[in-house]
Amino acid sequence: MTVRVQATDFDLGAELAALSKGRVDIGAVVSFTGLVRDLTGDLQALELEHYPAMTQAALEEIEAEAVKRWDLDASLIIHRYGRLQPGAQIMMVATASKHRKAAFESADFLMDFLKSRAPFWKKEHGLAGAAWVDAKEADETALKRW
Amino acid sequence: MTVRVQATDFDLGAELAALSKGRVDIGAVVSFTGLVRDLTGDLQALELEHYPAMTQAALEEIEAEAVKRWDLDASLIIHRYGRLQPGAQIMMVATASKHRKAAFESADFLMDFLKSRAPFWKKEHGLAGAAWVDAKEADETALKRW
Amino acid sequence: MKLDVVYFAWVRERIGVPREVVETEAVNVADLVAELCTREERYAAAFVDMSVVKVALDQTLVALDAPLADAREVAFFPPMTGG
Amino acid sequence: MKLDVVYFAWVRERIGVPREVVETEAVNVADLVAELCTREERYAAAFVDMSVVKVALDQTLVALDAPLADAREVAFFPPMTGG
Repeated sequence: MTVRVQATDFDLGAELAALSKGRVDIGAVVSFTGLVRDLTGDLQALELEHYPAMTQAALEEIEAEAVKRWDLDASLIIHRYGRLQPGAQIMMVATASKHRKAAFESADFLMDFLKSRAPFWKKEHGLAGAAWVDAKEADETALKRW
Repeated sequence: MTVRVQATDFDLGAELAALSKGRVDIGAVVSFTGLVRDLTGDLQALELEHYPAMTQAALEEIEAEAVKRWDLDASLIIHRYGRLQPGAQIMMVATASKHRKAAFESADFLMDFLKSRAPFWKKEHGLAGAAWVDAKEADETALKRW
Repeated sequence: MKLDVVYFAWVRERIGVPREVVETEAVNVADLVAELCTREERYAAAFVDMSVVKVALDQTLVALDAPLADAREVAFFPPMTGG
Repeated sequence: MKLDVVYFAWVRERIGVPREVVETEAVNVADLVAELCTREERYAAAFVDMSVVKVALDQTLVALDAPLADAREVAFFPPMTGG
Protein backbone atom coordinates (compact mmCIF):
# COMPACT_ATOMS: atom_id res chain seq x y z
CA MET A 1 0.00 0.00 0.00
CA THR A 2 2.05 2.93 -1.30
CA VAL A 3 1.35 6.51 -2.36
CA ARG A 4 3.95 8.68 -4.09
CA VAL A 5 3.60 12.29 -5.26
CA GLN A 6 6.51 13.36 -7.43
CA ALA A 7 7.64 15.63 -10.26
CA THR A 8 9.74 12.94 -11.93
CA ASP A 9 8.47 10.26 -14.31
CA PHE A 10 7.93 6.65 -13.18
CA ASP A 11 8.70 3.29 -14.75
CA LEU A 12 5.31 1.61 -15.08
CA GLY A 13 6.75 -1.83 -15.84
CA ALA A 14 9.17 -1.73 -12.92
CA GLU A 15 6.40 -0.57 -10.55
CA LEU A 16 4.05 -3.38 -11.63
CA ALA A 17 6.83 -5.97 -11.42
CA ALA A 18 7.70 -4.81 -7.89
CA LEU A 19 4.07 -5.08 -6.81
CA SER A 20 3.92 -8.87 -7.21
CA LYS A 21 7.61 -9.74 -7.02
CA GLY A 22 8.37 -12.84 -4.95
CA ARG A 23 4.70 -13.41 -4.11
CA VAL A 24 2.49 -16.36 -5.00
CA ASP A 25 -0.74 -15.15 -3.37
CA ILE A 26 -1.62 -12.59 -6.05
CA GLY A 27 -3.77 -13.80 -8.93
CA ALA A 28 -4.72 -10.52 -10.55
CA VAL A 29 -3.07 -7.14 -11.06
CA VAL A 30 -4.94 -4.22 -12.63
CA SER A 31 -3.23 -0.98 -13.57
CA PHE A 32 -4.45 2.35 -14.85
CA THR A 33 -2.12 4.88 -16.43
CA GLY A 34 -3.15 8.44 -17.27
CA LEU A 35 -1.31 10.13 -20.15
CA VAL A 36 -1.20 13.71 -21.44
CA ARG A 37 -3.46 13.93 -24.50
CA ASP A 38 -3.19 16.44 -27.29
CA LEU A 39 -6.27 15.91 -29.43
CA THR A 40 -6.10 19.24 -31.27
CA GLY A 41 -2.37 19.29 -31.97
CA ASP A 42 -1.72 22.63 -30.27
CA LEU A 43 -0.89 21.56 -26.73
CA GLN A 44 2.59 22.61 -25.67
CA ALA A 45 2.48 21.41 -22.08
CA LEU A 46 0.14 20.29 -19.34
CA GLU A 47 0.84 21.95 -16.01
CA LEU A 48 -0.19 20.09 -12.88
CA GLU A 49 -0.56 22.14 -9.72
CA HIS A 50 -1.26 20.48 -6.39
CA TYR A 51 -1.66 21.25 -2.69
CA PRO A 52 1.47 19.71 -1.21
CA ALA A 53 0.33 19.76 2.40
CA MET A 54 -2.84 17.86 1.50
CA THR A 55 -2.03 15.66 -1.50
CA GLN A 56 -0.28 12.72 0.12
CA ALA A 57 -2.85 12.45 2.92
CA ALA A 58 -5.79 12.72 0.51
CA LEU A 59 -4.41 9.92 -1.68
CA GLU A 60 -3.66 7.75 1.34
CA GLU A 61 -7.22 8.22 2.56
CA ILE A 62 -8.62 7.13 -0.81
CA GLU A 63 -6.31 4.12 -0.84
CA ALA A 64 -7.29 3.19 2.73
CA GLU A 65 -10.94 3.27 1.72
CA ALA A 66 -10.23 0.86 -1.17
CA VAL A 67 -8.35 -1.48 1.16
CA LYS A 68 -11.34 -1.43 3.50
CA ARG A 69 -13.82 -2.30 0.73
CA TRP A 70 -11.86 -4.94 -1.21
CA ASP A 71 -9.55 -7.81 -0.33
CA LEU A 72 -6.36 -6.34 -1.75
CA ASP A 73 -2.88 -7.81 -1.48
CA ALA A 74 -1.11 -4.69 -2.73
CA SER A 75 -1.88 -1.26 -4.11
CA LEU A 76 0.04 1.68 -5.49
CA ILE A 77 -0.78 5.26 -6.44
CA ILE A 78 1.78 7.52 -8.14
CA HIS A 79 0.79 11.03 -9.23
CA ARG A 80 3.09 13.57 -10.84
CA TYR A 81 2.98 17.37 -10.68
CA GLY A 82 4.71 20.10 -12.66
CA ARG A 83 4.99 20.67 -16.39
CA LEU A 84 4.40 17.61 -18.58
CA GLN A 85 4.74 17.10 -22.33
CA PRO A 86 2.06 15.58 -24.61
CA GLY A 87 2.24 11.79 -24.36
CA ALA A 88 3.85 11.90 -20.90
CA GLN A 89 2.64 9.77 -18.01
CA ILE A 90 0.58 11.80 -15.50
CA MET A 91 -0.21 9.15 -12.93
CA MET A 92 -0.86 5.48 -12.27
CA VAL A 93 -2.80 3.30 -9.91
CA ALA A 94 -2.35 -0.45 -9.51
CA THR A 95 -4.21 -2.97 -7.40
CA ALA A 96 -3.40 -6.62 -6.73
CA SER A 97 -5.77 -9.23 -5.40
CA LYS A 98 -6.49 -12.93 -5.38
CA HIS A 99 -9.50 -12.23 -7.59
CA ARG A 100 -9.89 -10.24 -10.77
CA LYS A 101 -13.17 -8.56 -9.80
CA ALA A 102 -11.60 -7.05 -6.67
CA ALA A 103 -8.61 -5.82 -8.66
CA PHE A 104 -10.77 -4.26 -11.40
CA GLU A 105 -13.33 -2.66 -9.10
CA SER A 106 -10.82 -1.23 -6.66
CA ALA A 107 -8.68 0.32 -9.43
CA ASP A 108 -11.83 1.85 -10.96
CA PHE A 109 -12.84 3.13 -7.50
CA LEU A 110 -9.39 4.64 -6.84
CA MET A 111 -9.56 6.52 -10.15
CA ASP A 112 -13.05 7.87 -9.53
CA PHE A 113 -12.13 9.23 -6.11
CA LEU A 114 -8.69 10.43 -7.11
CA LYS A 115 -10.25 12.47 -9.95
CA SER A 116 -12.54 14.45 -7.66
CA ARG A 117 -10.95 14.25 -4.22
CA ALA A 118 -7.19 14.54 -4.70
CA PRO A 119 -6.05 18.18 -4.82
CA PHE A 120 -4.63 18.41 -8.34
CA TRP A 121 -5.46 20.96 -11.01
CA LYS A 122 -4.57 20.82 -14.69
CA LYS A 123 -3.72 23.80 -16.88
CA GLU A 124 -3.29 23.37 -20.61
CA HIS A 125 -0.67 25.55 -22.25
CA GLY A 126 -1.47 25.80 -25.95
CA LEU A 127 -0.28 27.87 -28.87
CA ALA A 128 -3.16 30.31 -28.34
CA GLY A 129 -2.75 30.66 -24.58
CA ALA A 130 -3.34 28.77 -21.35
CA ALA A 131 -6.58 27.52 -19.76
CA TRP A 132 -7.48 25.60 -16.62
CA VAL A 133 -9.17 22.27 -17.32
CA ASP A 134 -12.76 22.30 -16.07
CA ALA A 135 -13.94 19.55 -13.75
CA LYS A 136 -16.57 17.37 -15.40
CA GLU A 137 -19.96 16.96 -13.84
CA ALA A 138 -19.63 13.27 -14.77
CA ASP A 139 -16.60 12.98 -12.48
CA GLU A 140 -18.59 14.08 -9.44
CA THR A 141 -21.50 11.87 -10.48
CA ALA A 142 -19.16 8.88 -10.80
CA LEU A 143 -18.59 8.90 -7.03
CA LYS A 144 -22.21 7.94 -6.44
CA ARG A 145 -21.58 4.52 -8.00
CA TRP A 146 -19.65 3.42 -4.93
CA MET B 1 -5.14 -4.51 -31.90
CA THR B 2 -2.90 -7.49 -31.28
CA VAL B 3 -3.36 -11.05 -30.03
CA ARG B 4 -0.45 -13.32 -29.16
CA VAL B 5 -0.55 -16.92 -27.92
CA GLN B 6 2.84 -18.11 -26.74
CA ALA B 7 4.70 -20.45 -24.39
CA THR B 8 7.31 -17.85 -23.46
CA ASP B 9 6.95 -15.14 -20.83
CA PHE B 10 6.23 -11.52 -21.77
CA ASP B 11 7.58 -8.18 -20.52
CA LEU B 12 4.51 -6.38 -19.18
CA GLY B 13 6.24 -3.00 -18.92
CA ALA B 14 7.63 -3.17 -22.44
CA GLU B 15 4.24 -4.22 -23.84
CA LEU B 16 2.44 -1.33 -22.11
CA ALA B 17 5.10 1.16 -23.18
CA ALA B 18 4.81 -0.01 -26.79
CA LEU B 19 1.03 0.41 -26.70
CA SER B 20 1.16 4.20 -26.29
CA LYS B 21 4.66 4.94 -27.61
CA GLY B 22 4.84 8.02 -29.84
CA ARG B 23 1.13 8.74 -29.50
CA VAL B 24 -0.58 11.78 -28.00
CA ASP B 25 -4.20 10.68 -28.56
CA ILE B 26 -4.31 8.15 -25.71
CA GLY B 27 -5.42 9.43 -22.32
CA ALA B 28 -5.96 6.16 -20.47
CA VAL B 29 -4.35 2.72 -20.47
CA VAL B 30 -5.77 -0.14 -18.38
CA SER B 31 -3.98 -3.44 -17.99
CA PHE B 32 -4.88 -6.74 -16.37
CA THR B 33 -2.26 -9.35 -15.58
CA GLY B 34 -3.11 -12.89 -14.44
CA LEU B 35 -0.54 -14.66 -12.25
CA VAL B 36 -0.18 -18.25 -11.04
CA ARG B 37 -1.41 -18.39 -7.45
CA ASP B 38 -0.38 -20.92 -4.84
CA LEU B 39 -2.63 -20.29 -1.86
CA THR B 40 -2.03 -23.63 -0.14
CA GLY B 41 1.73 -23.81 -0.62
CA ASP B 42 1.71 -27.17 -2.40
CA LEU B 43 1.44 -26.11 -6.04
CA GLN B 44 4.38 -27.30 -8.11
CA ALA B 45 3.22 -26.08 -11.50
CA LEU B 46 0.20 -24.85 -13.39
CA GLU B 47 -0.24 -26.51 -16.77
CA LEU B 48 -2.11 -24.60 -19.43
CA GLU B 49 -3.51 -26.63 -22.30
CA HIS B 50 -5.14 -24.91 -25.27
CA TYR B 51 -6.72 -25.65 -28.66
CA PRO B 52 -4.12 -24.22 -31.04
CA ALA B 53 -6.34 -24.22 -34.14
CA MET B 54 -8.99 -22.21 -32.31
CA THR B 55 -7.19 -20.04 -29.72
CA GLN B 56 -5.92 -17.16 -31.83
CA ALA B 57 -9.22 -16.78 -33.70
CA ALA B 58 -11.29 -16.96 -30.50
CA LEU B 59 -9.19 -14.22 -28.86
CA GLU B 60 -9.32 -12.06 -31.98
CA GLU B 61 -13.09 -12.38 -32.04
CA ILE B 62 -13.35 -11.26 -28.41
CA GLU B 63 -11.02 -8.34 -29.12
CA ALA B 64 -13.01 -7.35 -32.22
CA GLU B 65 -16.18 -7.29 -30.14
CA ALA B 66 -14.52 -4.94 -27.63
CA VAL B 67 -13.36 -2.65 -30.43
CA LYS B 68 -16.92 -2.57 -31.75
CA ARG B 69 -18.39 -1.63 -28.35
CA TRP B 70 -15.82 0.92 -27.12
CA ASP B 71 -13.80 3.70 -28.68
CA LEU B 72 -10.37 2.10 -28.30
CA ASP B 73 -7.11 3.44 -29.64
CA ALA B 74 -5.17 0.25 -28.98
CA SER B 75 -5.59 -3.17 -27.41
CA LEU B 76 -3.46 -6.18 -26.67
CA ILE B 77 -4.08 -9.73 -25.49
CA ILE B 78 -1.22 -12.10 -24.65
CA HIS B 79 -1.95 -15.57 -23.29
CA ARG B 80 0.64 -18.22 -22.45
CA TYR B 81 0.34 -22.00 -22.52
CA GLY B 82 2.47 -24.81 -21.16
CA ARG B 83 3.88 -25.40 -17.70
CA LEU B 84 4.11 -22.34 -15.45
CA GLN B 85 5.62 -21.86 -12.00
CA PRO B 86 3.83 -20.25 -9.01
CA GLY B 87 4.04 -16.47 -9.34
CA ALA B 88 4.52 -16.62 -13.12
CA GLN B 89 2.57 -14.43 -15.52
CA ILE B 90 -0.24 -16.36 -17.25
CA MET B 91 -1.69 -13.68 -19.48
CA MET B 92 -2.37 -9.99 -19.91
CA VAL B 93 -4.86 -7.72 -21.59
CA ALA B 94 -4.41 -3.99 -22.13
CA THR B 95 -6.74 -1.38 -23.57
CA ALA B 96 -6.02 2.23 -24.48
CA SER B 97 -8.58 4.95 -25.04
CA LYS B 98 -9.13 8.68 -24.85
CA HIS B 99 -11.34 8.08 -21.82
CA ARG B 100 -10.82 6.10 -18.66
CA LYS B 101 -14.30 4.56 -18.57
CA ALA B 102 -13.82 3.00 -22.01
CA ALA B 103 -10.41 1.64 -21.03
CA PHE B 104 -11.70 0.15 -17.75
CA GLU B 105 -14.88 -1.34 -19.14
CA SER B 106 -13.30 -2.86 -22.23
CA ALA B 107 -10.49 -4.49 -20.23
CA ASP B 108 -13.06 -5.92 -17.81
CA PHE B 109 -15.13 -7.14 -20.78
CA LEU B 110 -12.12 -8.77 -22.45
CA MET B 111 -11.33 -10.67 -19.25
CA ASP B 112 -14.90 -11.87 -18.75
CA PHE B 113 -15.13 -13.26 -22.28
CA LEU B 114 -11.59 -14.59 -22.36
CA LYS B 115 -12.28 -16.58 -19.17
CA SER B 116 -15.24 -18.44 -20.62
CA ARG B 117 -14.78 -18.29 -24.40
CA ALA B 118 -11.07 -18.74 -25.09
CA PRO B 119 -10.08 -22.42 -25.31
CA PHE B 120 -7.65 -22.72 -22.39
CA TRP B 121 -7.73 -25.26 -19.57
CA LYS B 122 -5.74 -25.17 -16.35
CA LYS B 123 -4.38 -28.19 -14.51
CA GLU B 124 -2.80 -27.80 -11.10
CA HIS B 125 0.12 -30.09 -10.34
CA GLY B 126 0.49 -30.33 -6.58
CA LEU B 127 2.45 -32.46 -4.15
CA ALA B 128 -0.54 -34.79 -3.74
CA GLY B 129 -1.34 -35.13 -7.44
CA ALA B 130 -2.82 -33.21 -10.34
CA ALA B 131 -6.33 -31.82 -10.86
CA TRP B 132 -8.09 -29.83 -13.58
CA VAL B 133 -9.35 -26.45 -12.41
CA ASP B 134 -13.14 -26.32 -12.49
CA ALA B 135 -14.87 -23.52 -14.35
CA LYS B 136 -16.78 -21.25 -11.99
CA GLU B 137 -20.48 -20.69 -12.42
CA ALA B 138 -19.72 -17.03 -11.66
CA ASP B 139 -17.55 -16.86 -14.79
CA GLU B 140 -20.41 -17.86 -17.06
CA THR B 141 -22.79 -15.53 -15.18
CA ALA B 142 -20.34 -12.65 -15.62
CA LEU B 143 -20.96 -12.68 -19.39
CA LYS B 144 -24.56 -11.57 -18.85
CA ARG B 145 -23.33 -8.19 -17.58
CA TRP B 146 -22.40 -7.14 -21.11
CA MET C 1 -18.46 -39.39 -43.48
CA LYS C 2 -14.99 -39.02 -41.98
CA LEU C 3 -14.53 -36.54 -39.15
CA ASP C 4 -11.45 -35.32 -37.33
CA VAL C 5 -12.39 -35.46 -33.66
CA VAL C 6 -10.22 -33.69 -31.08
CA TYR C 7 -10.36 -33.75 -27.28
CA PHE C 8 -8.93 -31.47 -24.63
CA ALA C 9 -8.23 -31.45 -20.89
CA TRP C 10 -10.02 -34.16 -18.89
CA VAL C 11 -12.14 -35.15 -21.88
CA ARG C 12 -8.89 -35.99 -23.66
CA GLU C 13 -7.58 -37.86 -20.64
CA ARG C 14 -10.71 -40.00 -20.29
CA ILE C 15 -10.80 -40.88 -23.97
CA GLY C 16 -7.07 -41.50 -24.01
CA VAL C 17 -6.15 -39.83 -27.29
CA PRO C 18 -5.91 -36.16 -28.28
CA ARG C 19 -7.20 -36.69 -31.81
CA GLU C 20 -8.68 -39.42 -34.02
CA VAL C 21 -10.56 -39.89 -37.26
CA VAL C 22 -14.11 -41.12 -36.79
CA GLU C 23 -16.21 -42.70 -39.52
CA THR C 24 -19.86 -41.91 -38.80
CA GLU C 25 -23.28 -41.28 -40.31
CA ALA C 26 -24.44 -39.13 -37.36
CA VAL C 27 -26.34 -36.04 -38.49
CA ASN C 28 -25.72 -33.88 -35.44
CA VAL C 29 -23.36 -33.61 -32.47
CA ALA C 30 -25.72 -35.36 -30.04
CA ASP C 31 -26.02 -38.34 -32.40
CA LEU C 32 -22.24 -38.54 -32.70
CA VAL C 33 -21.86 -38.49 -28.92
CA ALA C 34 -24.48 -41.24 -28.51
CA GLU C 35 -22.80 -43.35 -31.18
CA LEU C 36 -19.35 -42.99 -29.59
CA CYS C 37 -20.75 -43.90 -26.15
CA THR C 38 -22.06 -47.21 -27.51
CA ARG C 39 -18.69 -48.02 -29.07
CA GLU C 40 -16.49 -48.00 -25.98
CA GLU C 41 -16.66 -47.38 -22.24
CA ARG C 42 -14.05 -44.58 -22.34
CA TYR C 43 -16.39 -42.44 -24.47
CA ALA C 44 -19.26 -43.08 -22.06
CA ALA C 45 -16.95 -42.00 -19.21
CA ALA C 46 -16.03 -38.76 -20.97
CA PHE C 47 -19.58 -37.91 -22.08
CA VAL C 48 -21.50 -39.07 -18.99
CA ASP C 49 -22.58 -35.49 -18.23
CA MET C 50 -22.82 -33.41 -21.39
CA SER C 51 -23.74 -30.31 -19.36
CA VAL C 52 -20.03 -29.98 -18.56
CA VAL C 53 -18.78 -30.75 -22.07
CA LYS C 54 -18.52 -28.03 -24.70
CA VAL C 55 -18.44 -28.64 -28.44
CA ALA C 56 -16.83 -26.74 -31.30
CA LEU C 57 -17.36 -27.44 -35.01
CA ASP C 58 -14.45 -26.24 -37.10
CA GLN C 59 -13.26 -24.16 -34.13
CA THR C 60 -16.59 -22.45 -33.46
CA LEU C 61 -18.60 -23.15 -30.30
CA VAL C 62 -21.95 -24.84 -31.06
CA ALA C 63 -24.86 -26.37 -29.19
CA LEU C 64 -25.30 -30.13 -28.77
CA ASP C 65 -28.00 -30.27 -31.44
CA ALA C 66 -25.87 -28.57 -34.10
CA PRO C 67 -25.91 -30.48 -37.42
CA LEU C 68 -22.56 -31.91 -38.43
CA ALA C 69 -23.28 -30.95 -42.05
CA ASP C 70 -19.94 -30.26 -43.76
CA ALA C 71 -17.90 -29.96 -40.57
CA ARG C 72 -14.37 -31.26 -40.84
CA GLU C 73 -13.25 -31.01 -37.21
CA VAL C 74 -15.31 -31.66 -34.07
CA ALA C 75 -13.81 -30.70 -30.70
CA PHE C 76 -14.97 -31.82 -27.24
CA PHE C 77 -13.68 -30.13 -24.09
CA PRO C 78 -14.66 -28.96 -20.59
CA PRO C 79 -15.78 -25.37 -19.90
CA MET C 80 -12.79 -23.09 -20.43
CA THR C 81 -10.65 -21.92 -17.53
CA GLY C 82 -8.18 -19.52 -19.09
CA GLY C 83 -7.30 -16.02 -17.99
CA MET D 1 -7.66 35.38 15.01
CA LYS D 2 -4.84 34.84 12.50
CA LEU D 3 -5.38 32.35 9.68
CA ASP D 4 -3.08 31.02 7.01
CA VAL D 5 -5.11 31.22 3.79
CA VAL D 6 -3.91 29.39 0.67
CA TYR D 7 -5.22 29.51 -2.89
CA PHE D 8 -4.78 27.18 -5.86
CA ALA D 9 -5.28 27.17 -9.64
CA TRP D 10 -7.49 29.97 -11.00
CA VAL D 11 -8.53 31.03 -7.49
CA ARG D 12 -4.84 31.71 -6.80
CA GLU D 13 -4.48 33.56 -10.11
CA ARG D 14 -7.47 35.82 -9.46
CA ILE D 15 -6.38 36.67 -5.94
CA GLY D 16 -2.80 37.15 -7.05
CA VAL D 17 -0.97 35.41 -4.21
CA PRO D 18 -0.59 31.73 -3.32
CA ARG D 19 -0.70 32.29 0.42
CA GLU D 20 -1.31 35.04 2.97
CA VAL D 21 -2.06 35.56 6.64
CA VAL D 22 -5.54 36.95 7.29
CA GLU D 23 -6.62 38.59 10.52
CA THR D 24 -10.35 37.95 10.97
CA GLU D 25 -13.15 37.46 13.47
CA ALA D 26 -15.25 35.37 11.03
CA VAL D 27 -16.84 32.35 12.70
CA ASN D 28 -17.28 30.19 9.64
CA VAL D 29 -15.97 29.86 6.08
CA ALA D 30 -18.89 31.71 4.50
CA ASP D 31 -18.32 34.69 6.81
CA LEU D 32 -14.64 34.74 5.93
CA VAL D 33 -15.46 34.71 2.21
CA ALA D 34 -17.96 37.57 2.64
CA GLU D 35 -15.43 39.56 4.62
CA LEU D 36 -12.66 39.09 2.04
CA CYS D 37 -15.05 40.07 -0.78
CA THR D 38 -15.71 43.44 0.89
CA ARG D 39 -12.00 44.08 1.33
CA GLU D 40 -10.86 44.00 -2.30
CA GLU D 41 -12.23 43.44 -5.78
CA ARG D 42 -9.84 40.52 -6.49
CA TYR D 43 -11.49 38.44 -3.72
CA ALA D 44 -14.91 39.25 -5.12
CA ALA D 45 -13.66 38.09 -8.54
CA ALA D 46 -12.37 34.79 -7.15
CA PHE D 47 -15.43 34.08 -4.99
CA VAL D 48 -18.16 35.36 -7.34
CA ASP D 49 -19.57 31.81 -7.71
CA MET D 50 -18.90 29.72 -4.62
CA SER D 51 -20.54 26.68 -6.24
CA VAL D 52 -17.27 26.20 -8.16
CA VAL D 53 -14.97 26.88 -5.22
CA LYS D 54 -14.01 24.16 -2.78
CA VAL D 55 -12.75 24.72 0.75
CA ALA D 56 -10.42 22.73 2.98
CA LEU D 57 -9.75 23.42 6.65
CA ASP D 58 -6.38 22.08 7.75
CA GLN D 59 -6.26 19.97 4.56
CA THR D 60 -9.69 18.42 4.97
CA LEU D 61 -12.56 19.24 2.59
CA VAL D 62 -15.42 21.03 4.35
CA ALA D 63 -18.71 22.72 3.45
CA LEU D 64 -19.11 26.49 3.19
CA ASP D 65 -20.82 26.73 6.56
CA ALA D 66 -18.05 24.92 8.43
CA PRO D 67 -16.99 26.78 11.61
CA LEU D 68 -13.42 28.07 11.51
CA ALA D 69 -13.02 27.11 15.18
CA ASP D 70 -9.36 26.26 15.78
CA ALA D 71 -8.41 25.89 12.12
CA ARG D 72 -4.93 27.05 11.25
CA GLU D 73 -5.01 26.80 7.43
CA VAL D 74 -7.90 27.55 5.11
CA ALA D 75 -7.57 26.57 1.44
CA PHE D 76 -9.69 27.75 -1.49
CA PHE D 77 -9.51 26.05 -4.89
CA PRO D 78 -11.59 24.93 -7.91
CA PRO D 79 -13.01 21.41 -8.20
CA MET D 80 -10.09 18.98 -8.61
CA THR D 81 -9.00 17.77 -12.03
CA GLY D 82 -6.26 15.24 -11.32
CA GLY D 83 -5.94 11.72 -12.61
